[in-house]
Amino acid sequence: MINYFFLLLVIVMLGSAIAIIFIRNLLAAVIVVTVVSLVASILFIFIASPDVAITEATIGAALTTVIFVLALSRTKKKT
Amino acid sequence: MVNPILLIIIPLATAFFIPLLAIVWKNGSRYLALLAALANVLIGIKLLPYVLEKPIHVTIAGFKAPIGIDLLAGPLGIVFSLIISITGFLVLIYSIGYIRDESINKYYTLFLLLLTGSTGMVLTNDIFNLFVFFEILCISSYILVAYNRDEHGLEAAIKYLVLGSVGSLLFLIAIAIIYLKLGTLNMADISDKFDALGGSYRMMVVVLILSGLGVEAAIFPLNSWLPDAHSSAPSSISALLSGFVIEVALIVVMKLVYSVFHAMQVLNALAVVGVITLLVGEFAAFRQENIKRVLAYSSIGQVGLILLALSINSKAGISAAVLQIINHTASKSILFLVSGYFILKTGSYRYSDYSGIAKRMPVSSLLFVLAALSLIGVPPFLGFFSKLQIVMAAAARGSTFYVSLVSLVLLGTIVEGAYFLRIAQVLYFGRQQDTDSGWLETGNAAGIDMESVGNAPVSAVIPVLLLGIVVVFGFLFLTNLNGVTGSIAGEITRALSLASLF
Amino acid sequence: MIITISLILIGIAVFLSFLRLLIGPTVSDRLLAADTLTTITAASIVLVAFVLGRLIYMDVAIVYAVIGFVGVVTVARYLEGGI
Amino acid sequence: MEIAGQVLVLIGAIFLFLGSLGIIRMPDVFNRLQAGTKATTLGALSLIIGVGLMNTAFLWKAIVLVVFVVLTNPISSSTIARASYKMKVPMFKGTIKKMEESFLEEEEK
Amino acid sequence: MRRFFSLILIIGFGFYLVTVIGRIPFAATGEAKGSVGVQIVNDTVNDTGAANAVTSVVVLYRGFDTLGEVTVLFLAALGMSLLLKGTEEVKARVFDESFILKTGSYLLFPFIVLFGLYIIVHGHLTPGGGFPGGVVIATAFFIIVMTSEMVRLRENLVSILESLAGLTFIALGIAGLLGTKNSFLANFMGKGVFNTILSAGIIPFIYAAIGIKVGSELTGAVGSMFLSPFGKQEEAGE
Amino acid sequence: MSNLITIENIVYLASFGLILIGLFIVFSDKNLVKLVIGLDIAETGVNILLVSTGYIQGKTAPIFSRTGLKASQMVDPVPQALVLTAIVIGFGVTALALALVVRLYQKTGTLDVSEIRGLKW
Amino acid sequence: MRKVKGFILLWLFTMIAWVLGTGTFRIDELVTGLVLSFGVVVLFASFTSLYRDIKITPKSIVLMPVYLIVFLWEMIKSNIDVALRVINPAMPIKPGVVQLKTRLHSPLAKLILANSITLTPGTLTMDVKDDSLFIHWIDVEAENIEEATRKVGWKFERILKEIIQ
Amino acid sequence: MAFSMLFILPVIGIVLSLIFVKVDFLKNLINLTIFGALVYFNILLLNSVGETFKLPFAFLGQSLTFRVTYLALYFSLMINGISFLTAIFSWRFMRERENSSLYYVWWLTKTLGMFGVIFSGDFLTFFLSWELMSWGTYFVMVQRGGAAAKASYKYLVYAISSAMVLLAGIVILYASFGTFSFAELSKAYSNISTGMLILTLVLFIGSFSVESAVFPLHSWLPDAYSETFSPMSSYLSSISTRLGTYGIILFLFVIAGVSVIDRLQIIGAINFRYVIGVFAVLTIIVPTFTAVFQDDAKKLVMWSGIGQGGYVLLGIVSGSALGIGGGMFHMMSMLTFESVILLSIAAVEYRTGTTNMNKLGGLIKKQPVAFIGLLAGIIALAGIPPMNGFVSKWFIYRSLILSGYPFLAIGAMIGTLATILAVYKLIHNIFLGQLREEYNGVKEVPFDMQLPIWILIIIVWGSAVFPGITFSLIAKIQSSLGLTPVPYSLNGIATSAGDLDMLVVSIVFVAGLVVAYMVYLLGHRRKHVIQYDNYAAGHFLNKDIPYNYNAHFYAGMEHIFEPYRKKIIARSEKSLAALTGTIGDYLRHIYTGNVSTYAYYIVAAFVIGAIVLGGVF
Repeated sequence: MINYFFLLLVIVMLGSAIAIIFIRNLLAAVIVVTVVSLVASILFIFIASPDVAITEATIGAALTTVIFVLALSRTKKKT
Repeated sequence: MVNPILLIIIPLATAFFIPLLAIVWKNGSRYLALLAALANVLIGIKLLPYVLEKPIHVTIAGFKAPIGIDLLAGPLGIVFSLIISITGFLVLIYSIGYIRDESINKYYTLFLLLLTGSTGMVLTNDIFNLFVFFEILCISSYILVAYNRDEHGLEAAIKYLVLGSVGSLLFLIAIAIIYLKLGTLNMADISDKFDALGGSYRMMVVVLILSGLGVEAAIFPLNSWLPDAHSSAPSSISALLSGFVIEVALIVVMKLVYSVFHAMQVLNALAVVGVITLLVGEFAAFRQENIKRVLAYSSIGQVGLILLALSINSKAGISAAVLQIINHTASKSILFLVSGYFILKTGSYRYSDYSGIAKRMPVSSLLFVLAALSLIGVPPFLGFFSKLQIVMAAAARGSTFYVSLVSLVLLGTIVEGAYFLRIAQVLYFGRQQDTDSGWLETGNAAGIDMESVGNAPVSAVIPVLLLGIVVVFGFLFLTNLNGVTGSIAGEITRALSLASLF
Repeated sequence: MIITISLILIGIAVFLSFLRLLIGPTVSDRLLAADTLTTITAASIVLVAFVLGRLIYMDVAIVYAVIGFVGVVTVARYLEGGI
Repeated sequence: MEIAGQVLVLIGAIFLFLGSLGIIRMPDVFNRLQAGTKATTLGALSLIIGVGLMNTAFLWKAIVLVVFVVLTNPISSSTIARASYKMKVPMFKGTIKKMEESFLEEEEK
Repeated sequence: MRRFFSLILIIGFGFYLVTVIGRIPFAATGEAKGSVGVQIVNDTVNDTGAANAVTSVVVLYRGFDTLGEVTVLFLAALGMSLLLKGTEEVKARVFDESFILKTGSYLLFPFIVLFGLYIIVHGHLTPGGGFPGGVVIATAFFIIVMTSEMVRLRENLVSILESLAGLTFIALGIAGLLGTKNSFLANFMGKGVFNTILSAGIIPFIYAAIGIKVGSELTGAVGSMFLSPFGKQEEAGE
Repeated sequence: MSNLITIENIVYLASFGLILIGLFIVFSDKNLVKLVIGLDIAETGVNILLVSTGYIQGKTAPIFSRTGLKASQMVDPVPQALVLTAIVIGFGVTALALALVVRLYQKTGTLDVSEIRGLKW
Repeated sequence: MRKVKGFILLWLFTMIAWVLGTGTFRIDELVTGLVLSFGVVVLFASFTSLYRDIKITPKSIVLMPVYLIVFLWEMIKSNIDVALRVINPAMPIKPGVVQLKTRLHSPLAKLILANSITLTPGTLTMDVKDDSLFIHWIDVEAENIEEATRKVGWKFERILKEIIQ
Repeated sequence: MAFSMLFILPVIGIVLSLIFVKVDFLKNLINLTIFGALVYFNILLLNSVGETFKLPFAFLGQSLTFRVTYLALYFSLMINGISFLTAIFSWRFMRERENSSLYYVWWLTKTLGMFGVIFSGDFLTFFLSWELMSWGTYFVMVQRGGAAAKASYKYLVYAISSAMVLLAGIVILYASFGTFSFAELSKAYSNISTGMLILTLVLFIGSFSVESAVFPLHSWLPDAYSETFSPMSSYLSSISTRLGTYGIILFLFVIAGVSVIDRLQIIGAINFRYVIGVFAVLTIIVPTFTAVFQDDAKKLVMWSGIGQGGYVLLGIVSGSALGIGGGMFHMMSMLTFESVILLSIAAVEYRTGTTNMNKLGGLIKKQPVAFIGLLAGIIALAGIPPMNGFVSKWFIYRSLILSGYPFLAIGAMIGTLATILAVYKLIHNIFLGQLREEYNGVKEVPFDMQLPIWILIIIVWGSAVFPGITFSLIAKIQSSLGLTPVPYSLNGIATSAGDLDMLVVSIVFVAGLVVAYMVYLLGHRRKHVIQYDNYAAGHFLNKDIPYNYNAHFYAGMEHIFEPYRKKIIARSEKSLAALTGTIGDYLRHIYTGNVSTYAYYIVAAFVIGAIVLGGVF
C-alpha cells in the first residue's frame, strides 16, 4: 500500500519536473523546483535515510529557493 | 618521514586562515600563500625519494582501507603534487605584481584551494573523495575564471560551471553504479573486484567516468569550455588551468582506466579521440587572433597529444606522456604568464598588435618564443624529447593504426609550428598580413604606443625565467626525469590491489 | 485500516494540490499550492514515521514545517517586491 | 487512547483532503487561501496529535510540531494574501471592497 | 528543433540508464554486496560510540570528504562575495514591511535557532547534524533579514566565524594526527555513555564546528546575494 | 502490474526521470536560470540514485536511537553520507551559478543563452 | 524589570520547547538545553521585546487555556464551515475585503489576534497596520468597521487583552 | 681531436660572439679565425676517415654517434671552404648593418648543425642536427627582419613539415628495426618488404626534397635566400640546399642502396630512380624558366640555382658511376659558381645599394672585378667550357644518355637553354648597357672583398681544367659507398665510352676565344662614344630617358610564356594555407558559444561512447 503512496509522490515529483519545461514564468518554475525537492526529501524518508531527507529539505528546498528567488529579484528588468 | 596528508592540509588550513589574517594585515595573504606553496614544494621534495622506492599509504581517521578514506602517495601522487606546488609557487610570485585589486585575499584563498583540490585529486585513493576534490578544483577554477568580473570572464565561468556540473553528474552516476554493484569506494578494492562485473556495467562505469572527468580533462567533445575559460581568466590563472589542472584530471582519468578499471579496451578509442582533440585544437588555434585563445586552443592540442600518449598502453607511452605534461606545464605557464604582461602593457588581446614588442620586453619575448618552440617540439628543448618519445612509443606498437595516428600528430605539429611562429615573428619582426599587396609592416593598427611599453616587473620575470630553465635545460636531466616518469608509468599500468597496500 | 484510508485521502489531497500547482494561473496560486503541499507532506511524514515506527523521523517533519515557512515567506516577499 | 488517535488521524486526513479540494474548487487566490489554510492546518493538527496519541513516544514532538504549524501557517497565508493583493492578482468577480483606508502605500497615492 | 534533438539524446541516455542501472535490484542482493557498509554498520557503535551511523560515517569514516565539502561551501560563499560585491551600495531597496510577517518572524526566530542547535548537538543521536543545523540557523537569519529592515550583515564577523570554525575542524584533525593513532581526524577522545549528548568523542565537536561553519558560510553567501544591486548596471567608463 | 510497483522500480523511475528531465531542461531551455534549475533537478535525481544504492528493502535507518535495534536491520549508511556531501556540493555549485548569472545580468542585461555568446569559436 | 521579564519568559518558552523536542528529562539533555537556550536568548536579546507584554497574573494564567479552547472551537467551526462551502456544488461565497479596528497595542497580541482570525470562520487577515486589520472575508456579513470588528475579532480580543497588555 | 674541434670551435665562436656582441672588430676577427681554423682542422680530418665518435651521454638508451666518411668530408670541405671565403667577404660587408648583431651566432649555429648532419652516424643524431641546421638557416634568413621575415616564415613552415615527415620516417624505421644506426639500418634494408621500402622512400626523399628544393617543394627558396644579407644569400644558396641532397644521397646509397631501390620497377623499365629523375628535370626546367623573368639579380640567381640543384639530383639518380660522379662534381662547381656570382652581385650591392636589375646597368667599367667574377660564374652556370660547370654537366648528360634516359637528358638541355637566357640577362642588366647617372661615383670594392671573388674565380676555372683533383675525392666516396668509382685522371676521364680531357678542351676553347678576339680587333669595328651621344629607336638619349632594355628584358618570351606561368605552386601554397584556415574555421565552429549545445555534447559523447564501446566490453 505504502508503495502506491510512494508512487503517487514520485508521479507528483516527475510531473512537477516536467511542468518546469513548459513554465515560462521563472518564479513559478522556482516554486515548482521547491516542490520537487520537498517530495524528493519524502522519498528519502521512504528509503530509510532521514539524514539525507533533512539535508535535502533544508538545503535543497529552503536554501535553494531563497537563493533562486534572490537571484530572480536581481535579474528582473529595472522597474 | 613527513605525512603526505600535509600536502593537502597545509594549503587548506592556510586558505581558511587567510580571512583571519586579512583583518590584521591586509596584504599578508600573498606572502602566506607563498609560504604555504613553498612548504608543499619542500614536503614534496622530501617525500620523493621515499616514494620512488615504495608508495606511502596513509589512512585517515585510523580506519583501514576499504572502510575509511585513504591516500596513496605513489610516484604519481608526489610528482604531480610537486608539479602543482612548484607551478603554484611560481605563479604566486607572478601574482604579486599581477594581481592588484581590492580582493586579493580572496584571490589567494581561491588559489590555495585550487592547489588543494588538484593535490587531493592526485593523492586520493578513494573514488568519492576524488569527486570531492574534483569539485573543489572545479569550483575554485570557476570562480577564478570570473575573477576579473568582466563580461567575458563571467560568461566563460558560467559555461565552465554548467559543463563541469554535467560532468560531475555523470561522475556521480558512475559512483552510484560502483557502489551499487561492488559496495566499496576504495580504488584498490574496486580494482580487485571490478573484473568480476558484467560487461555492460563495466562499460557504463568507464564511459561515464571518461565523459564525466573528461570534461575537466578537456577531451575533445567535452572541452568546449576550455577556450573560453582559459582565455578569459586572469593570465596567472590561465597558466594554472592550462598548466596543471587539465593534466591532473587527465592523468587521474587514465589512472582510473588503467589501474582501477583495467579497461584496456577503450584505449584505442581514446587514442583516436586524442588525435581528434589534437587536430581540432591545432587547427582551431590556427585561425585565432586573440593570443590567449591561441594558447587555449593549443592547450587542447597538447591535451590531445598527452591523451594519445597515455592511450598507447605501454609504459614508454605513459612515461613520455608524463614528460610531455611536465613540458606542457612549464611551457604553457610561461606562455600565459608572458602574454598576461603583453596584454597588460598594450591593452590589446590581438597578437598582431604586439608588433615588435620584443625590443621593449626582451626577456619575456625570448622566453615566450622558447616556450613556444618547446611546445612545437624543437630540439633541444624538453618538448622535443617528450614528443619524440611519444611518437616512438606509438610507433613501437607496430600497428598501422598507431602509425597513422602518429602521422596525424605530426600534421598537427606542423600547424602548431605555423601559428606559434607567426606569433613569434610578430613579436620580433612586426606584423605580417597576408593580403594581395603582400608584405605589410603596419605595426600599430590599434594605435598602441610601443615606446611607452615598459618591461615587465621582476616579480613576473623571475617565475618565467625559472620555468624557462626547466624548458631549456630540462634535457640535461632527461635520464633522471625518465627514471621518475618511468616509475609513474609503472604505477599507472600496475593494477591496484588492496592487499598490496598493507 | 485507518492508516490506509488516511494515506489514500492524503494521496488525493497531494494530487489535488499538485494539480493546482500545475494549472495555477498566477504565481500566487502555485505558491499557495506549494504551501499546502508542504503542510500535507509534513503531516504525512508524521504518519509515515508512525507506520515505520521510528520517532527520529519526526525531526524531519519539524524541519519541514520550518522549511515550508521559509520558502513561502521568501517567495511572497519577492512577490511583494520586498527583497 | 488508541481509538481516539485513530479517529483524529482520520479526521485529519479528511480535512487535508477537503482543504486541497477547496484549493482546486475555489475561484480566486484569496478564497483558495481561505480553504487551504484552515483545512490543512486543522487537518495537520488533528492528524499529528492523533499519531501522538496512538504512540505516546511521538506525543512530545507532535506537540512541538503542531504549535509550529499553527503558528506558521496563518502567517504564511497572510503573507501570500498580502502579496497577491499587492500585485493585483485578479479577484473573484463581485468581491466587495470596503475599507476606509488602504494598507498599501501605492494605493494611497 | 533543439527540443527534438534534445529529446532524442535524452531517450538515448535514458536507454542506457534504464537498461544498465535499472536492471540492478537493490532489495534482493542484500548482505553480499554492501561489504563496506555492512562492516561499518556492525562496527560503528564500538568504533565511534555514535548512535547515528550516518554521522559516524560523515564525521569519522569519511571525515575527509566532509572537510572537502565544507571547503566547497566555503568556496561558494567566497566566490559569491567576490562576484557580487557591488560596485555601489544597494540604493533603493524596495522595502515594505509586513507587520504580520515581521512580528511572526521575530516570534519564531529564537525557536528556529534553538531547533537548529538541537539538530547540531544531536547530530550523533538523531538525524541531522552540522549541515542541516547550520542551514536552519542561517535560515532563521534570512527570515529576519527578509522581513525587516533592521539587519545589516556583518561580513567581517561572518568570515571570522567561518575561518575559526574551519581551523577548528582542521585542528581537531591534526590533533588526531599527533595523537596515538597517528592518523588525521582520528578520534582521540573517550567515547562516553552511549546515546547521550557528550558521547562519541570528537563527533559533536566537529559537528559543532561544521554547523557554525556552514551557518556562517551560508549566511555570507546569501548575504552577499542580498547586498548585490538590482538589475542591469550601467557602468560608466566601459 | 502490481509486481512492477516495487520500491526499486519507483526509486529508479524517480531518479532517472529527474536526471533526464533536468538534462532536457539544460539542453533545450534558453533561459540561464532555467538552465541552473535543470542542473539542480538532475542533481536531485542523482542523489536519489545514490541514496538508493544503500537501501535494502524492509530495513530501517541506521540510527541506534533506541535499544533493540540491531545492525542487521539497518540499511547501509555510507551512501547517505555520500549524498550529504553531494547535496551540499550541489548547493554550492547552484549558488555560485546563480551568483554568476546575476553578475552577468548586471553586465549584459540578458539571461538568454543564445544571446550570451560573446565568446565563441 | 520588563526586560528581565521578557528575557525570562523567552528562556522559559525555549526551555519548554527544548524539553518537548527532546522528549526526555535526562540530565544531560536538560543541561544542554538550559545552556543553549540561555545562549540563544542572550545572543538575540532584542527578540525578547515581544514577550515583555505578556501579563503574569493569576487571571491571565487562567485565561490562557481558555483562549486556547475558544480558539480551537472556533477553528473547528471554521473548518466545518469551509468544508461545507467546498463540498457544496453551488459554492455559496460572497467574498470581500473589509477593515476592522482593534484596541490592542502589543505587537504580540495583534499577531495572535491576526492569526486567530485567519484560522477562524471564513476570514483571512491580509495585513495589520497600526490598529487596523484588513480581512478577506469569504462571506461578507458586515461591511462597516464596527460591525465587522464585533463579528470577527471581538471574541478573541476580549480574552487577549487580559492576557497581553 | 680534429674532429671534436669541428664542433667545439663553433660553440666557442657562438659564445664569444654573444659576449662581444657590441664589438664589431673583435667579433669579426674571432669568427674569421674560427672559420679559418675550421678549414685547417677539416683538412687534418682527412687522415681519420672511418673513425667513429660517441657523445658521452645517451638518450633513450641510444648513444649519439658520429662517423667520419669521405662523403662527409667532401661536404665539410665545401662548407668550410665557402664559409671561410664568405667570412672574409662579410668582414667589411656586414659593417654597421641593422639587425645584424647576431649574424655570426646564427651562422655558426647553422654550421654546427650542418656538421652534425653530415658526420652523424645514426638517425637520432641526424635528426637533432637536422633540426639545429634548419633553425640555424631560419635564423640566418630571418634576422634581417622585414620582408625576410615573411619569406623565412614560408621556409619555416616547409622546414617543419619536412622535419615532421623525416621524423615519421625515422620513427617508422625505428619501430620496424629497433635501431637508429645507419650501419645496422643498411643491413636491415637488404631484405625489406616492398611496402615498407616505398613508404620510407617516399617519406625520406620527400622530406629531403624540401631542403634541396626539388620541383614542387622549391617555392620557399628564392625569397627566403635572397631577402637576407647578401653574403649569406651566397652562402645559403651555394651550400645550404646541398644538405638536402646529402640526405638523399645518404638515404639512397648509404641506407637503402641502389640495388635495393632498383627492385622497385614501376612500369617496365621505369624504376624509382627514374621517377626522381623526372622530378629533377622538372626542377631544372620550371625554375630556370622562372628565373628568366626575374627583375632582382639575387632572385634570378636563386631561381636558376634551384635548377642547378636539379642537375645534381639528376646526376645522382642516374645511378652510373659517371652520373654520380658528375652530380657530386656539380655540387662542388655549383658551390663555387653560385658563390662567385652572388658575391659579385653583393659587391655591386655594397656600392650601389640595390640588386634590382631594372635600376642597374653599365657597371662594367666601375666594378670590373665584380664583372669578371660574374662572368666566370655565369659561364660555369651555363655549362660552357672552360669552367667547372661544363665538366659536371658533361658528365651528367653523358651518363644519362649512356644509362638510357634520353628524355631526361633532353629535358636537362632545355633547362640549359633557359639558363643561358637568364644569365645573359643578369650580366647585361647589371654590367652592360648604359650607366645610370647616380652610379657615376661607384668604385670597385676594396681588396678584402675582392679576395674571395678572385679565389673563387680561380677555383671555378682551375677545377674545370684539373677536375681530377675533385674526382679523386669523389672516387673515394663512390668506392666507400660500394659504387663503381669514376675512372678519372688529373684533367678528365678516360673510359671506354669516350673520354674528356679538360686541358685540351680548355686550350682549344681559349684558343678559339683568342682567335675570335683577334678577329674582333682586326675588324676595327668598335668606336668609343660618350654615353648620351647615342640614340635608340628614334629617340635621343638623355639622363631622363636612358637607353634601357632592363625591364621586360625578354618581353617577347614573356608574351609567349605568360599563359603557362600560372604560378601553380604559389597558388597551391596559398590554397593549402587557406584550406588549413578553412578546416580550422569549420572545426572551431563546433564551439558555438551556446552553453546548452556544449552540455549536449557531453551527454552525446557519453551516448556515442557507450554505443561504440558497448561491443568491446
